[in-house]
Amino acid sequence: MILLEATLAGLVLGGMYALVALGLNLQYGVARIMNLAYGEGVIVAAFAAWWLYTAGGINPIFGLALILPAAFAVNWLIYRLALTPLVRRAKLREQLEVDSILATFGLLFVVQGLMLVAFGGAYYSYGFLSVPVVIADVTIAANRLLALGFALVLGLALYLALTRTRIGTAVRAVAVDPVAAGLVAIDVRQVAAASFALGGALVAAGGVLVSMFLTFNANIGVVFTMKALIVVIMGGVGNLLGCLVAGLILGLTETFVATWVDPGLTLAATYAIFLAILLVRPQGLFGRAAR
Amino acid sequence: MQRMSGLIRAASVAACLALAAGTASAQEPKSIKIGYAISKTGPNAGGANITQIPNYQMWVKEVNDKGGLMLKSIGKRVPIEVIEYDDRSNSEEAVRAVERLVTQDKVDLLFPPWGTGLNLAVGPVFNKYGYPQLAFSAVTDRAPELAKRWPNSFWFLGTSQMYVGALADLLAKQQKVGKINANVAMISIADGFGIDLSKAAREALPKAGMKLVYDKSYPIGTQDLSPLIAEAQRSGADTFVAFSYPPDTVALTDQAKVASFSPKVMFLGVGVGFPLYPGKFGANTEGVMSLGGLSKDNAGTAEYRKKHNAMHGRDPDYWGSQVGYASLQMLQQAVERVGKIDRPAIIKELQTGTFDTVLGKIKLEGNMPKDAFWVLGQWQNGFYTGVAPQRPGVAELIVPKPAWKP
Amino acid sequence: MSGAALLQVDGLTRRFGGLVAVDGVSFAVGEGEILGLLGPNGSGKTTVLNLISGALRHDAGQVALAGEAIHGLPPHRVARRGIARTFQLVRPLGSLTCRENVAAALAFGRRRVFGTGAAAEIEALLDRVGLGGRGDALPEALTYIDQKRLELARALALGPRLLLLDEWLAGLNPTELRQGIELVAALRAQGMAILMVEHVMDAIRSLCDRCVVMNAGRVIAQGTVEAALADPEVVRAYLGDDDA
Amino acid sequence: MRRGAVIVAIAALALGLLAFVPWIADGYQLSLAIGILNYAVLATAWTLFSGPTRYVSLATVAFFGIGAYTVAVLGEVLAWPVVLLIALGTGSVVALVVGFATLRLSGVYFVIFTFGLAELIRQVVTWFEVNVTRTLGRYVFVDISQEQIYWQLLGLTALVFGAGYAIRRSRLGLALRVIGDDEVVARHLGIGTTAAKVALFTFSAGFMTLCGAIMAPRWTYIDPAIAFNPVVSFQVLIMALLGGAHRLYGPLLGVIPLTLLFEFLLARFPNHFSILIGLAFMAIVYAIPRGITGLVEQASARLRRGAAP
Repeated sequence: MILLEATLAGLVLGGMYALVALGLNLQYGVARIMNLAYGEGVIVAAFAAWWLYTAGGINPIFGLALILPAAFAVNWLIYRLALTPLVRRAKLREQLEVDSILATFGLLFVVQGLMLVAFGGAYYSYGFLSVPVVIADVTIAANRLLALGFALVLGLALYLALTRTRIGTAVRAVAVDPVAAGLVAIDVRQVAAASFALGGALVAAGGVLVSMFLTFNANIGVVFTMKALIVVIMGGVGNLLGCLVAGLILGLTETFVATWVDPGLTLAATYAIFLAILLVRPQGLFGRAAR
Repeated sequence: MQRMSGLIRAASVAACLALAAGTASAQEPKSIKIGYAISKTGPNAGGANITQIPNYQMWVKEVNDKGGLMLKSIGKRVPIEVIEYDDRSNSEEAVRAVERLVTQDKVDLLFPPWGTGLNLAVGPVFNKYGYPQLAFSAVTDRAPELAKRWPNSFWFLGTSQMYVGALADLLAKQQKVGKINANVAMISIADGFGIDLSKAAREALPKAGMKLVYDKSYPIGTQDLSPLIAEAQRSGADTFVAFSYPPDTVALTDQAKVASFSPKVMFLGVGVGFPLYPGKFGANTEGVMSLGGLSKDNAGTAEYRKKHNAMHGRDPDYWGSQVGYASLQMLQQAVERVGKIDRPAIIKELQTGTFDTVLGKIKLEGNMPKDAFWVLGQWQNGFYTGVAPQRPGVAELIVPKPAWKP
Repeated sequence: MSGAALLQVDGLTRRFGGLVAVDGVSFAVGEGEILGLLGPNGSGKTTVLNLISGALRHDAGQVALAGEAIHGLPPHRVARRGIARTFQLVRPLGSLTCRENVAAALAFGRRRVFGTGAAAEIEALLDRVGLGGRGDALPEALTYIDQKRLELARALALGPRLLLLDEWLAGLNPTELRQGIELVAALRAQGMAILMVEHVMDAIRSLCDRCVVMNAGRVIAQGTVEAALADPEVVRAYLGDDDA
Repeated sequence: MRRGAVIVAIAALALGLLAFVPWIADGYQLSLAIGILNYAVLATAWTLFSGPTRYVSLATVAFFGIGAYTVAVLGEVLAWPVVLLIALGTGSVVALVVGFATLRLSGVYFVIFTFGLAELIRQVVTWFEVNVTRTLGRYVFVDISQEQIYWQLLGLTALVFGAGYAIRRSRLGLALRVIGDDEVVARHLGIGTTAAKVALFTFSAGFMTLCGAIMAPRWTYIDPAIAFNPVVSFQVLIMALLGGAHRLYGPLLGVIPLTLLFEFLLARFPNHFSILIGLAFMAIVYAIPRGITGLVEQASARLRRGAAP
């Protein structure tokens, strides 16, 4: 019973981690942008959902329908306006990595600053779907379960889209080798921009879902950035399945340690697992061997 | 050297230009400069934005609306000019910003930063330059010792023993009359605040005849507290105590509700007194206990809340805010009694005088207020009422906490 | 071949997953000898070089340099024992000048010469491969053959007892090829032992004392160049055989 | 050789003059100078390792924090030099272990690993303090003045530059440049890449640890969130990269202007600091692609061309 309870709680938590990391996987794995402003995307979406819900009475699930396209558009613009010059300029992949770290670090501050001006530094929270759902005698909050569901659906849908469709194949080609992809008549820049924007839309989905149960303020974006980075790296860059698995592993680790060892060690344990996995598999769980 | 001092000069020139520093004529000050460095960004910003910054703004506006602080020495009111910096929730930045306020901006008075860590970080600077430090967002067990080490420092929120002692007394009373069993499940955030309080509780609760059956800490940034709630639920304790921070406080309430865990006594940490809490949980706040509290039917408190609402569009928090506002009122009265910006005299006045504040009359003992404000409170009928210490207007504790409503 | 061999390879084996890339390969290189390592693409020649130089771990077998076992050693230890190599695709150190490229090898190889004492030697090495006066140039400013020369100078700076050349003569035009062959011949004249993987037949015939022919990870023939190339199995390996 | 002597002489002179700053600076200026030196040491130490090897490390604050924490634990008990030595020892041992463990990682995997490492250390220290010593947040009342902190940092700055200068000219320095270019080639040139990287990582970490130890008495109160604040790692990284990590003096060119820019914006626009600093970062990335060092090199190349047409 306790085992089942901890497992379900872990899956739900892990689903949230995976959900939040999916977008980064596209942004970094395909578009090669190491986006340090990633977590701010989560928070912006959370604020948007909060605002729609409290001011307009719009249920966050419907809110998604407004927020996702908006996020896609905004991220597409960010890529075209702010990042394309860097991509064009970078001769080496390492150069782009350094440049994108610096530029998105700046972006992080800008977005955070705008949110501070708009919402101040105070905490925000609203309640939506905070009702118990009983699965095999275990009680779980419906909103958290919903996040897990979205993570699984989005993760698998994307996975299928990438492996089974023409466009997906193009995206994977760009992820593996942008130069070669260009040679076989794939418009690398369009694919990268679209991947970045789609990644941004996924982040927003994560933000909206997470806002239903987490208390947030303008300053906590970086928490999500780091969590997402760890999930992506642990699962293997560019691998959506790895992303899901890594997220779930982290979630399960956290609840198991909290239940049987010591809640004080949950984060230590997740970092330890992450480090251990990297030591055994330097390219992440499902990563390809280097270059 | 050349390069370095040049740079520093450049920086100071920039700073001067930037700040448009008021001309400092020795005889007739055009303004009284008050400076503060506070966390506008970073992890501390959430707390600073609720408890501290609104009170600074409110107090300054009120004083200036009246024409400023009355300085007897020159026989007129002098308006306040504010210089504010962002310390980015960083000790090093806070130290430097306060140094800057003192030595570059030559401020007349300083307001404290937010939180225990930063107040301690800037303590030596306040002390070195002899500025009164009225810390009202720091709970530290070393408060009495600090007040001795830095006589210019005042620790309004007191020590953790103060809070936990009051809680232990309340619980013991309920247990004696058979309303709750002796078991307590306690969780605490692994940060100075949670650890100090839980450490004090580990001593005080058994002394009061209570038994800790579950006692764990959890790290900052934990995003799922449901395992802790489940363990507390299984522990068979009638009392659940969490020394938590705002996001966790909200999450704990949410999780407890989802898990139908409705302990007879539910005590949560920072955040229960934040406006967002009743906003989110409505009637379900009934019976939840925490730190701080308000006096019911108190004109001063009611007026303070009204003013706060009018200016900021939301309620103040119910613990530090009033205390902070009271400390500012004390500072104001001390300055006006001294009649000029004579910091040693102002400090002396703060140490020995009696002041009229939103909390009532306050006289400090050992640079700390005694029984001047509500240490513990409980949501009762949509009002966060003070339940300890025993002072006029104290409300009877509601036990058991009513079950969660869907 | 008389006396103890300089390099002795015995039953060297390496698998990649299910594929046996090098399968029980044995041969020897004598002092002052040039041994050619031949075979069609994918026959495992470069893998053999990687195994000898320590870039890859072997699964079975032994490698000995002057009687001392060197298999299982990491590449830098193999290099310090006296085995230098070039790469199939040139790998100059792009942010270092030619002089620094050579200096690095001189500092960490068998010789361990560093600082002011190394200057004359570096110039001598650059001269020896025909890069005299180009010491300050960055590799990107060099022609392809010159980059190959630089790599050779770098290898020589290690003070090797055995040189592993991986298709060092590939991709050169006829003039360059002639210069290259002369350079290698000059090395042999100075007593350097060389194991070279090569496809250029002119070079093999004019340089190699003996050769080893590999196919599908195995040695299928060895001996003098003429004899080995005439071996029916070698012919079949190169020309293909429907019966095989 | 002669050029080297000139550089050393200029550096020594600058150092000698800088030692007088505490006598002429007021409290804030001294504070600012301390801030600059603090980041100068960290960013230069970071560059010692990350510059030549191109391993981007986010573990800076792990070592900085270890130094600070050593002072928090032992500062009131032992003599100051002993405390510094213990800090240095602890930091170096951790760096050695970490160095050997992380060698298989490359690129972004290393970046995030080092970040995770710093967070892990912070979590473990927190847990230990909470469950074993039952306190979180230590009070550092050590009798060390701001002037002394400044001088110690200045000394450390001199050391880190001296060490950097010496390493660049040493076999180790050459080895690292080779590794940074092509690790495979490096191995085949007889370079023990593991040993070289670990040695340098440890060396660089040693400076970061000492820096943390020296800074700790400034804050009176230290808890894991303060000592292991990840912002420090990021700020060091940004400053070093903007300055230019391929030169020893590069980080300094990032640290000084950025610290001053931070100061200016924080004071002038306390409510819009984030937006402006963010825009500034982005502008710098677009306008100065090769870091400030790149600008300096360009300018000096133009000068040289101009001088000898």
